[in-house]
Amino acid sequence: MMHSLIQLSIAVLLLPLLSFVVLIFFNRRLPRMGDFIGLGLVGTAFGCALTIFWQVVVQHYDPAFRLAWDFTWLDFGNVPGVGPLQVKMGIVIDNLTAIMLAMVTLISTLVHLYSTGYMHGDPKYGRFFAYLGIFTFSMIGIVLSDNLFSIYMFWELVGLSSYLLIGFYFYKDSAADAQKKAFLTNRVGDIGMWLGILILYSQYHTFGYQEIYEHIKNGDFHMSQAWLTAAGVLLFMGCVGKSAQFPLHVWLPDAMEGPTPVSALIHAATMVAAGVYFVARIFVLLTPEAQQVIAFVGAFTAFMSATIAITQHDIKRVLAYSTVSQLGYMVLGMGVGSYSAALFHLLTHAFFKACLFLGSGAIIHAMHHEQDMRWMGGLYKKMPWTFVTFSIATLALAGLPLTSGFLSKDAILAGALGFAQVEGGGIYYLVPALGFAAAVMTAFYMGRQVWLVFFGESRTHLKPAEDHGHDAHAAHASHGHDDHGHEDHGHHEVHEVPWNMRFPLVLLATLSVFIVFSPDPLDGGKGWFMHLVQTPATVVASTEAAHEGANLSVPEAGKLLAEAHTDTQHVETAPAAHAEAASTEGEGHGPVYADPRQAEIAHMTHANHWNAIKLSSLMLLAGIGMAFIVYVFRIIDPDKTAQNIRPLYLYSFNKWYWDEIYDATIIKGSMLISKILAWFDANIVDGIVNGVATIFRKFAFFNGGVDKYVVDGMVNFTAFTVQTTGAVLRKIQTGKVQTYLVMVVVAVLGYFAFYIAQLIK
Amino acid sequence: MLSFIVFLPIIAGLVILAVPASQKQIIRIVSLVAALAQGVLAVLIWRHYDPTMAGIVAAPGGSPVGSFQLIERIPWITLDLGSFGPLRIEYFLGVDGISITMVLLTALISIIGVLSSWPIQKQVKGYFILYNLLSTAMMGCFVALDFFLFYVFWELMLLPMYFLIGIWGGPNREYAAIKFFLYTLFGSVFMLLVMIGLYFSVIDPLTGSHTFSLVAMADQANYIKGTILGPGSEQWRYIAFAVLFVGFAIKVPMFPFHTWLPDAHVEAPTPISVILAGVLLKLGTYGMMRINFPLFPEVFQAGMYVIGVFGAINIIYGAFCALAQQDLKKMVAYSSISHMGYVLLGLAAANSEGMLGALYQMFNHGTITAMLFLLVGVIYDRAHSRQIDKFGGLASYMPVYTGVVIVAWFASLGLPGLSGFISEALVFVGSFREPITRPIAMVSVLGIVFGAAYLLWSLQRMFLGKRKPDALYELEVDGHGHEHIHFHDWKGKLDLDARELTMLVPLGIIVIALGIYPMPVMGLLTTSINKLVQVLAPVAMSAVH
Amino acid sequence: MLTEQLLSIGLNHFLTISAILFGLGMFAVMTRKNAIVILMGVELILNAANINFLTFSKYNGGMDGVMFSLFVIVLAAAEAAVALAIVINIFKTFKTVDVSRVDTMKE
Amino acid sequence: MFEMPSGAEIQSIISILKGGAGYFVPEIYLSALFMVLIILDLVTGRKNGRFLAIVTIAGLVGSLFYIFKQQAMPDSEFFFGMYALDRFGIFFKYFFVASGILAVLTTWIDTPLKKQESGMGEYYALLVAMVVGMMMMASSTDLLMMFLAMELVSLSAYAMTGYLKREIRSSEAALKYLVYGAVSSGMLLYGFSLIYGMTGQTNISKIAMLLTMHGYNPLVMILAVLLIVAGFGYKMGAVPFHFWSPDVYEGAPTPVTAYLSVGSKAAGFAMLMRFFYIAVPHGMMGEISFLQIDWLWILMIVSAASMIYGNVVAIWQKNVKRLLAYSSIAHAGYLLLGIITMDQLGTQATLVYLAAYLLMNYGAFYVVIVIANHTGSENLEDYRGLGKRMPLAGAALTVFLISLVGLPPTFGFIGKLMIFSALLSKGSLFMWLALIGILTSVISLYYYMLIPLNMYLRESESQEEGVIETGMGAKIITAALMIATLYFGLFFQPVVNYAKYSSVLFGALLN
Repeated sequence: MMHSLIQLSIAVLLLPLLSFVVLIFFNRRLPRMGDFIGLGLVGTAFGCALTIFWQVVVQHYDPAFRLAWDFTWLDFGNVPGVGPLQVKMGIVIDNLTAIMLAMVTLISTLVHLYSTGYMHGDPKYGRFFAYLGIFTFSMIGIVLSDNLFSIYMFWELVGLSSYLLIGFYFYKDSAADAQKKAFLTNRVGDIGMWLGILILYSQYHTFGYQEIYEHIKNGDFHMSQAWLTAAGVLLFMGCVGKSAQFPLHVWLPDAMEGPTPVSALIHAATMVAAGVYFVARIFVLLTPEAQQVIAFVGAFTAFMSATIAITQHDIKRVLAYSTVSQLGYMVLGMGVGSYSAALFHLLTHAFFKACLFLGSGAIIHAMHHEQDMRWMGGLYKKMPWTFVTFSIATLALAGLPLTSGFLSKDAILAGALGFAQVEGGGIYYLVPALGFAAAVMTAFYMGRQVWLVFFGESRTHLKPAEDHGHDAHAAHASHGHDDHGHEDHGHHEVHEVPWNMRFPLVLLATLSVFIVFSPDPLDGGKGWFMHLVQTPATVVASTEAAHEGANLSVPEAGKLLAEAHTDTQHVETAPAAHAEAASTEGEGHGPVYADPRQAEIAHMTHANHWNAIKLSSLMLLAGIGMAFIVYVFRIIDPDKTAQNIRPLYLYSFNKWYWDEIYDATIIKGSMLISKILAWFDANIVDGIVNGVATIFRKFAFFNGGVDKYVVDGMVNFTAFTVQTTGAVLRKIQTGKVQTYLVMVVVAVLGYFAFYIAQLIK
Repeated sequence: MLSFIVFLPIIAGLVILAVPASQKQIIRIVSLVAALAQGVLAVLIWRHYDPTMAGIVAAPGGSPVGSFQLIERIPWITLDLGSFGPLRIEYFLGVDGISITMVLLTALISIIGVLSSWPIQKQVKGYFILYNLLSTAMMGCFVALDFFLFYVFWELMLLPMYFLIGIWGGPNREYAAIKFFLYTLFGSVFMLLVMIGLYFSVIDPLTGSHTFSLVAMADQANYIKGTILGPGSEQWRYIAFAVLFVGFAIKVPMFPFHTWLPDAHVEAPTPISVILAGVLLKLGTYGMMRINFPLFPEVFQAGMYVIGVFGAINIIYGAFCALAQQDLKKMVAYSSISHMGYVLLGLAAANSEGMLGALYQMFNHGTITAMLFLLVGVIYDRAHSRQIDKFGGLASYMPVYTGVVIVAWFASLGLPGLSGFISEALVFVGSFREPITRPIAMVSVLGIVFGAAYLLWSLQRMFLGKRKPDALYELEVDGHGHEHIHFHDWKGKLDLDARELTMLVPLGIIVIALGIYPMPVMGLLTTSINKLVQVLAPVAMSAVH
Repeated sequence: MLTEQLLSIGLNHFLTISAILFGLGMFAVMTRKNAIVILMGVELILNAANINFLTFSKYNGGMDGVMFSLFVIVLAAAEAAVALAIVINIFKTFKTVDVSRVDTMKE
Repeated sequence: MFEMPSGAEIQSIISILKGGAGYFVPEIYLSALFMVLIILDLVTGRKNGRFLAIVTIAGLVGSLFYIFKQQAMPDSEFFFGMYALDRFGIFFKYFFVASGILAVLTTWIDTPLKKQESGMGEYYALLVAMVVGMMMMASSTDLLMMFLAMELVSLSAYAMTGYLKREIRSSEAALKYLVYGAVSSGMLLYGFSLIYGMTGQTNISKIAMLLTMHGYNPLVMILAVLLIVAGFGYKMGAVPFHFWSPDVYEGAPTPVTAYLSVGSKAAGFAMLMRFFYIAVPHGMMGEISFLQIDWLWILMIVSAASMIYGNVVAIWQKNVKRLLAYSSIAHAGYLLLGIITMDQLGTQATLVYLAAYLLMNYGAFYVVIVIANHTGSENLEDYRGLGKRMPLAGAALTVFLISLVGLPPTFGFIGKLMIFSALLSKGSLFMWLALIGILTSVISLYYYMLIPLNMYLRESESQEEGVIETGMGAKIITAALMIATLYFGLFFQPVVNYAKYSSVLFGALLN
């Protein structure tokens, strides 16, 4: 008998799918194109999720809570060399799952609700909700899966749904490009992930996390440690794709082609979160080397995208790059080993980023699909609700104390500092450094955005009438799908959005306040989240042990590990004590790590807590101050500055030219290769392989021009011989009987002579 | 029972022979009935089939009974070869896990084929006679357990195919047809030599005479020492394996023997493309699994790596070529090459996951590619062109068609939840598990991306975006601002009509269902595949058990 | 003197002569244009063979060779008859007996 | 110098002849038929073609009865060892009578011959004479007998080739055939004379005995063998002695072409086998060296050359008859493969192949005649679109061609199967020949398929559609041949086993 929670979770999983199936087939036949079905089903799913949340988080309130269920999906029978072999599919519920479920379904529900307003009147209104359904379904699948295989499946399904949603306005070429780009970029990441999975499977003949981790713990990994690192990094590649980390971040900003609610869903709850969530799932098998890679990737992404965000005009693009940057934080957090902090940020970010996107959606909606911040301004009186909620979310994103964002971001940065110290400083300080730099810029560009959008005078009239700038396609969108579209830009009453779009904003804004997560506005560690989601003990051999142990036989490695363990006990007493102290004040649930490195990082993280707070607040002030200086007091004129540092400006404005680079290298490259190969195929292979090609050439005797496929100019020995032999031998038959006789005599004498030669030898 | 399923179409063909050529409808219906009956039989066979019996090789004691099922074994010809003693050729049918899948597939595809042949108007009588002949030959190949019988069916396929492409094909059909014919014959004549060599080398313990029985041949104990392919003449066994492999590889088709395929597909009429891609290509890999590998296991062991490499080449190379194609059908043809590469790769892995993946991929590729070609046919019927760049924006005007296309396309690029994914995944799992093929697998994974690339790109160019200026359909806006399109001389329904849906929907359902829960088909295979793996890797087995 | 010389004539002389005849026959057949001459060449060949037969039967006894040559002579006559008929027909149709001009069918 | 034989000796000779005659019935019977035909031709009037044809068929069918009776008789040599009665010979007797009958049937429908104003009397007489000659070629065991039989065949063949006197191509063919044939037989004769010189014997088994006992001068031997091969090669139409055949096949009346391409070719093979298997010494298999059985090497080269040349050149042909002529050269090559293996399996294979060849080649020619009667042409282009207009003929021709290629399920495939089995049974010894064989057969597919290609894949320019009525008899015969080709392709057991039974003689002798 299944546990009731499992049944609930299955319900949560299947309800959105149901909504998809119903809507995709029947949306035209249903009243209101069946949006209520989508909303209702997903809402119900949210209800179930909430129940799970309640039972798991509130009632049990136990870090170690875990509930699993699975069934045999594939049965390979008695496989030679392995024995009975099955592929199991299943569900695992622990605190993280419960929280994620609640978060995903909540945001999804809100987005549904919001869309009823935003997408109103779109011809494909019903299909939109269907897509939202499958999107939610796949995300929930990822959250619930208990094995790599099913995660991979849902992973790809997320790719599909993003493909469908991003390309929702597929009649726009830009949208069609964006959807293709998103899918392919993700595929690239998936390759890595898939290879990682294959490495693990090839060792243990199973996909389940728990089994694999058990095996690794027992040290029966029969390839070198390097392979394990590789596995970690490769799996992380999946995250790189989905969470839009460098170098695969390029798809996310383009994904803005989708309708704004979709952006909210993608950026907050579903797609990008999946990457980080997955890293969390595989966290325990990441070797230190792998973690360092991750940390650096995260840090760099955070920094780079922040720089880009500064100069963008499109309100959604700014948010998009901020998302990338925030994801960078999370990944960084995973990399530096502050697992729970990263997930914490994932959660908090989900709420305020959703709020931001929906808010921007509201603005765009109100502005009649004007997305360019340069033509906005002075909206705070017209749209008070939006203004308030948007600002709260902004502050949370910037990481102002008293907001949820502060708690999580601060925790990550603390982790970064700790990591840097443990790894022995030097280059490793780059990680926190980049992190803090990003923090400054975040504050700055968010300040800039809020100011440009809400304050000052309305600049709609400034917009050149025939402006079709880099984001004008949004305007085209309205042609397609917006019946109260824009006869003329902007000279039109801007008013607050209806309640079904306002309500989500309010709710999300309230969820961005610190109290929701932690009683202490300065320390997330005291919150329920950090308590429930604790960094799991890694299963890979610790660094020192690993480095020698890598090329040793398994038992010896195990022994070394043991030694390493023991000596940490007496050498590392001091930090251990610290850790105790720190954890006692953190309600005494600090886990004790088998791995010295991990323990040390945890300890240093705690040690750096306050430094982080100080630094980040400093950065925050710096950023916001800068924003004020530039936009409010106008001490510095942004445009002039842009002129002064034009190269930098352009570099940032053009997103570091990544798209151009990829286009020039990878895309052009593969197209070229394909062209070459195709030519090769049509000309060379066909010719060489097809030895009797020139028979077809003769064939052209009987019907003209067949042999245009039998390509000229190729050197084709077989064909050549056949051709010539044919031609020559044919001539022998002269039609004169006497020449025939000559031939015969020649033949006879020829052989005779040949024979005599043999004889003489 | 097997005899029925094999010869039903021929009977139908004879009936058609009696029908006057003017009665087109009757002719079509007769063939349809035959195909449906075949389908029913196939389902019955499926029901009777006991998945716990392995097959592949004879049961202990040399008798196929107890290992193969639905056996029909009648002495056919007994020759006195003088000093070489008697030679027995048998009418010997039977199924095991490998064949039953293919039987199901063949039955399914031939029904689809008949349906999609409905619009054909030219020489309907001749067409359906040849069609039925073809479908008998295909079915026969899959159930024959006597090499001679197999060879007869194998060659019997060529002629109908030649005419079906050559008479009902496209503008360049003569070339494509003869090319197909020559290529395949080139492969099979070598097979003839090997076949002869084999019967000289094998004696059936049951009858004590030389035999063509594949079951006897699959047992290395039956080979006579000192004969040309018996133990002791390794080099000839290697050569025999090689030529046999080439013979089958041409059918697969494996790089560099694949060049007949694009031509054949482009010229062939839609139903024939469906048959060709759906069933005929599978014959190549089926032949490998049934004949090539079990008869020469040690050679196979030696050759695994090479086969894998060729598989990888097929995958990548096919994908790249597909990326460059302008003709949609040609693109699909190359995608077939790419996908059959997965099969080769899986076979090369020679472990259960890989082989399962390979066989399952054969089945799925059959259904998926059938869909692809049907869909290509749909657009070709309407626009009389398959130029990818000559459309654009179709999604807005043919939503149902686009929907089905999306399902098929994504199935083909291996999207989870659709059957193609599982087989490809298994192939990778298997090939990655074997240290030998691991590097190959790592390279081939690129195929996933490029596969997605060419499919999505074509999808975008044809269906998304706006109507291309030089598109092959006219766009007009009526009073209410609604847009309508029409193809210049297409009278029928713009979107998919009932007949097309009846062909496509079942396939789609199968693709999705098997993608979600593959066991219905997978369950038939596992025992046989595990047995096959055992047969192929005697050394490893002894190590384990 | 003449008699000795005659007596000293041996097997090889005959064989040589027949060989020469054979060669001449072949030569005629291969080079002469006129059909009749070619037929004569054929006769030469046959008779070369005849000489062989007779010589051999003379030198290692047995009548087989003689019989053989008799049959060949008869047969040559028959062949000549058929041949002439055909040549005449050729002359009717081609208005020539030049074999090298009779080559409508080739390659 | 030779003294007359005494009365007693003469008595004994006569009694021997009488005794021998008992074994000679079919030949005698057919010779009688030959004369009957001539007389009938004289007594009956001009338009007696049909009547004579019926008589001929009746007579030939009748002869089958006597041949059948011979099967009961023990193997024996008679007429002073000039002639043998054995299973091998009997097989060929059946074969030649069958081909004779088919020849008559093909003649029956052939329009040009029907139009021939100078009646058909001699034609059928010659046809029967040829049957007799071929029978004797197959069974004679003495150089003299062989030569006479061969000449008998040749002379009648010359006449038949030139039978259409008004036809330019016909008479040209006759001339070429004549000259070429005469010279070849001259060479053959010269070779015989050399053999005779070395042994003093004309009976092939005695020759073999003497050669093996006393050895021989290899130089003379090879020369003799070469000349003889030239003679036989001309009959078999094998490269490089084939030159006559394309022109003659194209020029001769089509029935005659068919008859020559099957009958006299087979006779050539029969004689070749008998002569080389028995007369010429050969060592055991495996140790082929240049000094030993050289003729085997000669044959290998000849066969390889025939397969390649015939198939490659056939690609170019535009005239169907000529195309079939070249293909028949190629088939001579395949047939030789069976002989080269020098064992009973090889012989068996050759016989099976010949049987298949009889059916499919006659079938092909028959359909060609049927078509030519209605289109008046044998050019490939004129076959366009015929598939629709003569469904049966088209289908049948396709079957025959497929059979000639050697694809299942046709008789031709069985022939190939047996031949290659014979080759491979020698292990890897003849692998290279086998490879040439299969590769050339792939090439052959190409040009054979040109005919169906034109018949089905192309539309004729001339717009007249409508099915062409070919007449009941023609339909029946076509269908019968087609069905036979297919039937024996699937149930070939009797043929193969009978071939085994007939080749047992050499089985004993070779293994």
